[in-house]
Amino acid sequence: MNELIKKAAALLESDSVQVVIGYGKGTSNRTRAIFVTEAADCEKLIFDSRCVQNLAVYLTKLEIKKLGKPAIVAPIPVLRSILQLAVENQLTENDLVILGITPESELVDFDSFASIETFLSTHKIEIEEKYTKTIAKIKSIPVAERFAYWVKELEPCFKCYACRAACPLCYCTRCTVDDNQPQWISVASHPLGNLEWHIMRAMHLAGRCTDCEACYNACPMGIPIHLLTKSMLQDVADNFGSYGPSLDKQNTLSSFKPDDKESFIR
Amino acid sequence: MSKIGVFICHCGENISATVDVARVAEAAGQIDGVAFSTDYKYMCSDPGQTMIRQAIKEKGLTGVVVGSCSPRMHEPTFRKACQEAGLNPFMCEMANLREHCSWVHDKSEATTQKAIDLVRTLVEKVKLNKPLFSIKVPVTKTALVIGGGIAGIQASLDIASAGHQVILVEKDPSIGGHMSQLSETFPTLDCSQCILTPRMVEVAQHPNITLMTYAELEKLEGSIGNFKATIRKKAKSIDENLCTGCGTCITKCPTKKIPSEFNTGLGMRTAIYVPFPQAVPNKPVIDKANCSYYQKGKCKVCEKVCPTGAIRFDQEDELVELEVGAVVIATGFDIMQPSGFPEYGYGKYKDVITGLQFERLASASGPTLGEIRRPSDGKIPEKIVFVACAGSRDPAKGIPYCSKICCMYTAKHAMLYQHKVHGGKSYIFYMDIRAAGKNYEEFVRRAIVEDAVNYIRGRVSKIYEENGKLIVKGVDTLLSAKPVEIEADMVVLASAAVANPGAEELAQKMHVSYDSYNFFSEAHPKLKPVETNTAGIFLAGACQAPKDIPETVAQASGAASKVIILFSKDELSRDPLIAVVNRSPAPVFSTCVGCFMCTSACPYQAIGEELITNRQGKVIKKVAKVNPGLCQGCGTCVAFCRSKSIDIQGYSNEQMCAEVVALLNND
Amino acid sequence: MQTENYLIRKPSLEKLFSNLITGGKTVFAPKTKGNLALFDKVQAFGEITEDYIVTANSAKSVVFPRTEKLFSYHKSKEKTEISDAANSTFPDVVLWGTRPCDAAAFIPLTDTFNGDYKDIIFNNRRERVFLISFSCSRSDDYCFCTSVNSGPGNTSGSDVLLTKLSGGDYLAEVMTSKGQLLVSENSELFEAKPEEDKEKNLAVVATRFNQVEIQAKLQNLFENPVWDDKSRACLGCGSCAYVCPVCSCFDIQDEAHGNKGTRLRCWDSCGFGLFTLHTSGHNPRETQGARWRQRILHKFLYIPNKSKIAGCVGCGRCSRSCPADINILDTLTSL
Amino acid sequence: MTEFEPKIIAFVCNWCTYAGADLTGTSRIKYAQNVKIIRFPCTGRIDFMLLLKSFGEGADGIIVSGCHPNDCHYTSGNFHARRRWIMFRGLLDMLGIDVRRIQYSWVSAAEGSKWADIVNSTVNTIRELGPYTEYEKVAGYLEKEGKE
Repeated sequence: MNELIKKAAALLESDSVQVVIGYGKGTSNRTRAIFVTEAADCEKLIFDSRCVQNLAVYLTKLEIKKLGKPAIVAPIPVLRSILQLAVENQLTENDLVILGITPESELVDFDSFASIETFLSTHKIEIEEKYTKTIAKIKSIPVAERFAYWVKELEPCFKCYACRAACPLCYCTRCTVDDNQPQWISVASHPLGNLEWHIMRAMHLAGRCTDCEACYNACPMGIPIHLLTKSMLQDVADNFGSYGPSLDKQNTLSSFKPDDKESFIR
Repeated sequence: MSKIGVFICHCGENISATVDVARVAEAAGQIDGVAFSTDYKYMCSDPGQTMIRQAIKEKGLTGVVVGSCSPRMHEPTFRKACQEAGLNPFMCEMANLREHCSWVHDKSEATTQKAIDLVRTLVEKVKLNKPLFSIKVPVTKTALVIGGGIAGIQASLDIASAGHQVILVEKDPSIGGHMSQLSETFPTLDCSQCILTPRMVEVAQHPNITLMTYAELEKLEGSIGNFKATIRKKAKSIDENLCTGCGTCITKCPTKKIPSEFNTGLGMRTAIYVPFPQAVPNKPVIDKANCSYYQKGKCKVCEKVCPTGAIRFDQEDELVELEVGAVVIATGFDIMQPSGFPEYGYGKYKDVITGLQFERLASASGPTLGEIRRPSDGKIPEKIVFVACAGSRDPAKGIPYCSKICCMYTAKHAMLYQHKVHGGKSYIFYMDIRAAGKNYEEFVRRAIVEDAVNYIRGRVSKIYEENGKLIVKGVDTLLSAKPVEIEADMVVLASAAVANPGAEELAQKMHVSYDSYNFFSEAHPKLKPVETNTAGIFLAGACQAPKDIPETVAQASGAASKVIILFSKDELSRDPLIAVVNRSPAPVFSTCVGCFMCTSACPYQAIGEELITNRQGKVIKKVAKVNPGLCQGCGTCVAFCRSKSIDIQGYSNEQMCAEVVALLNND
Repeated sequence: MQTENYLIRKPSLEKLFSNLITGGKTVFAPKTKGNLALFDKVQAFGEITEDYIVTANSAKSVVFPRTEKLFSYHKSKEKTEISDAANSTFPDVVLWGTRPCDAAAFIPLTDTFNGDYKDIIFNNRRERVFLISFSCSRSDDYCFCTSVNSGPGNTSGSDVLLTKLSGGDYLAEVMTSKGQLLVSENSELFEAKPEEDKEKNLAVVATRFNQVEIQAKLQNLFENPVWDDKSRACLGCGSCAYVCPVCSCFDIQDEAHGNKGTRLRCWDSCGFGLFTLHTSGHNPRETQGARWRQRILHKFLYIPNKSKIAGCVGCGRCSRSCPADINILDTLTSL
Repeated sequence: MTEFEPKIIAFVCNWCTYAGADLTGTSRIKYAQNVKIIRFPCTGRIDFMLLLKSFGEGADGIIVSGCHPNDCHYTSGNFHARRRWIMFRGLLDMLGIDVRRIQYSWVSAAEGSKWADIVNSTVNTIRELGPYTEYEKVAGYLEKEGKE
């Protein structure tokens, strides 16, 4: 990734950005997000298959904004998040420089959000078969057992909110779970509190989630919460056709078609 | 600590017959925060209301729940009663014990228990009610009317006569619109010009009406009561104050062969022109596209001959900003050019014309001075064929809807023809005759019976020329599919009425919605036919859908009356049950993160942006802001807001949650 | 008391377990879930895994549940009835398979709940917990128990510590009277102590820093760029605190349903922005840097100042579970 | 053992279904007492969190009802609501929350008898399904004080 390092260093030298958000070496074989502010430190930047954390989450974080204009190392999942953040008015084009990385690990420039969308149109979100299978399997369980299954799966959740913190689209200043006027859902991490939290989280990502799996990767208890958002992605596709971030299209839930089809309203 | 008063109504026996009202009142008394509860035969009666007023005063109630009929029935009554006793009216709620309980259940324990649950639910809600005050928006009592056809003229005159200022904007050099092109009008056959022109003059002379012809809307900002409109006054190249309208320039203008829009191409006009003799204002404009000076840089004949020196070649478009309180859209319709129907040969054969062209031929002020003559050779047609639905009700090649006016004007055309060309023969190919309207059916009958117009139920398949005749091939499907062939001298196509080309762009400029045909959409198909989704903007005439003159005039007056109602007060006062974006202490300022999903979801464009700045004026945050003048209080935005930063007064998140909890926890 | 050593043969271990179950004890032990090992309730010996360095979650929840009912109420217009959770009965719990670091963590944890106010509910639970720990034969880059006065064979906090010997049998070190009771109840399973040396069966964990020096340094390190530098990637979640066996911050929550309701004690984390947010909108710890500093200072300065031992046992869970790979060792070693 | 009486909460819009339910009353059409109405300005206002709360507070069933498509008093609130319901229903189904316990319907101000029919059929459905014990167990966890 010498190109990446060169490009990043150049950006810092020319002061066109003040910080480069990228991946660096972590504990043992892990990689971690690093924030390079000196051109000299750019060789710390790495990129390989271990770099899975979605760095877009840092674009809306107060601490990182303080560092100045960022350049961000952006493989596909990060690009999707950036585009969705743009759709939701959280980013403007001159807020950042994007160091795009293709699935072939090649560096690619983007001069506009539109150009990201064009690029992504050839890299559509696809839910891996192993997941579609799992989801289908879960949905085939009798409803009561399915409920029991999820209660059990969610049981280890102690509400550290790592799923929320790691999600680039959970950028609210105050999460509804922290709103106690009214107390929408139980803050406690008992079965009801956990169930309500994960339903709320998934619903708030309905039609927005870009399937980066950051929530699942972040969960210290390894709860398969990404299955919920994935199944909702399928629902979006099945009911409203296309999905994935798009600048001209509204978010799925803030738009509608008079002839949206459903089978359950009497 | 809230002190709630609960008042259970017997409604004569309507409620007490199936609900144990005494027990409901007693149970309500047990609810935390209820300071007073009672039951009475008729709560809405004067003694009943007095009971409420007294309790408010004596017990110092902070909220009231009336358990009686539907709030849709008496909510205003009881809220008024509370107000009279000094309690904010919005601190009063109603539990629907009649329509939703006593009338739909038999007398039983469960029925009484349900009544108690409903009351408890509303008590818990009212505890969280906040005093609300109706929203006051100042009103600029000037109306902007866009379009100077009969709709715009009617609306302007009505509003102006009610004593309010009106600015009438017309894109053409003269007002009058399509109606001024018409010959006679159905079903009375009185001359269109004769009834229209006096009104045009009235507009010009009305002290409250400012007329802006040759002008278009550039931009519209603001909201109901306080719009800011930017109008582009296109350069007329004359000084209107100096011009006397003597017309010398027109007679002397060397460029004379320009097809006249007014005469639908059947007549010619000069480069400096007034569209028609009775134009208002009757002062010429220079059509830059066709003026040899503007095109080739020399001529200036008009300048030389003008006795008052009114010609201004250097004149430029002018942008004027206007403060207006309401807008009436009256931009009318357009005629679909039947060129999309090669089988009719329009454009190929000179003597195949549209209905509007026929109007010009039949008009005394028209190119033929009212004589029906063929455009090709000026001969009087002995046989004439009218084709109804030439484009309408034709999803395949035309438009799926019915243009509504064609049946009638075609009958009128045939009739006029028969009156003007004695011994002439007229045929009308039609699908159905739609003559619903006062004296309409009778009118069509007259055409058939008295004027011997031949109605042929069927479609025309082909029209072609053969030694000076137009051969019209069709079928008569009335009894059997019998092929028909007519050797006609002239064919008139009742071409469809469609939206104006500029309609879509205009709608977007004004943020009003429009349908798939680019006609402007009314706010409600039944109950709000002249309103648009944007408060303060109203619709008149064919810009909403094809209409005939009486309908257009009626709707125009309807729109005008809406404007007059709006202008009847200095401030418009609106229900405070609207959405608000929260405010919280610095450094957060508001929990809104500005994703603006609410904005895209709002049906009323009521949600805009607000920039929050620090003391140094630096922008810290961009959040959503609800325009109280536009918000209708549907609350769709509230359900969208992930961070619960937007809430709706009177149906707040806290209130709704409290209701849910109270309804489901009955111990 | 004096530590007593015994030998437990492999088969006897399973027997011991089933005796505990039949004896009506609630047993928590490491179970495999996906690629994690988690402390969870177990019924059968077979459910227990041995393949773990430490579990992902700590064992603290048996004495300090993530959600604990303090009392419940039922109010009517006249009176309010309260039922105090302190009066309820608490289960006898056996923690099976805790590591020395887990066991050691119970000491600072217990201190916290026995300051000026002695927490009845906590102590009730603590008294009923019996720890059968297993010393560590493996460690990883995250482990640093030896730097905080513990170690792979450390006995403190455990009632019984088992160390697997080369032959697959176990050395049992019994530290407490509770432990002795267990031995006497299951005397047939405890044999004379083996000759084999314990140490050679223990993992080697290098000392990474000197806790006393760190404590000294921290005295005047409040204002220092290191806090921001090392926490830059922090996402502000609570996983570090929630997997930590020592962290004991909690938040009081009331759950009301009409006239009924419950008051709860729920885990909370200094990693959350909300943790110190004032009603005024002011937040004394506005950035993750300030929160990370609090975390370190609390564990390595404030707690040691108060009760002589660190608020950290070097289990490394916080670093393992951090979604942003923030490693507490990085910070401590770079001071 | 008394017969199970379902607790059913109805979220309805003010302009169509609430008025429709009023008509049911004025036409004296009888229906079961189990259903109690909460009035909203528009179905667009009905937050999925409130439906969630209802189950948490012990509802056995839920009715959500508003204006027919194209009849919304606010022109598009019900269209937005419909999309939300489609997504919410899908999620609940994935989680094994019995979607048969939520009845969605369009009831206009003129459909008094339809409202009665919706209420009665929903009550019957919930009677057949029985009390929502699975969810109650989850919600009543603290009372039953299970394992930590």
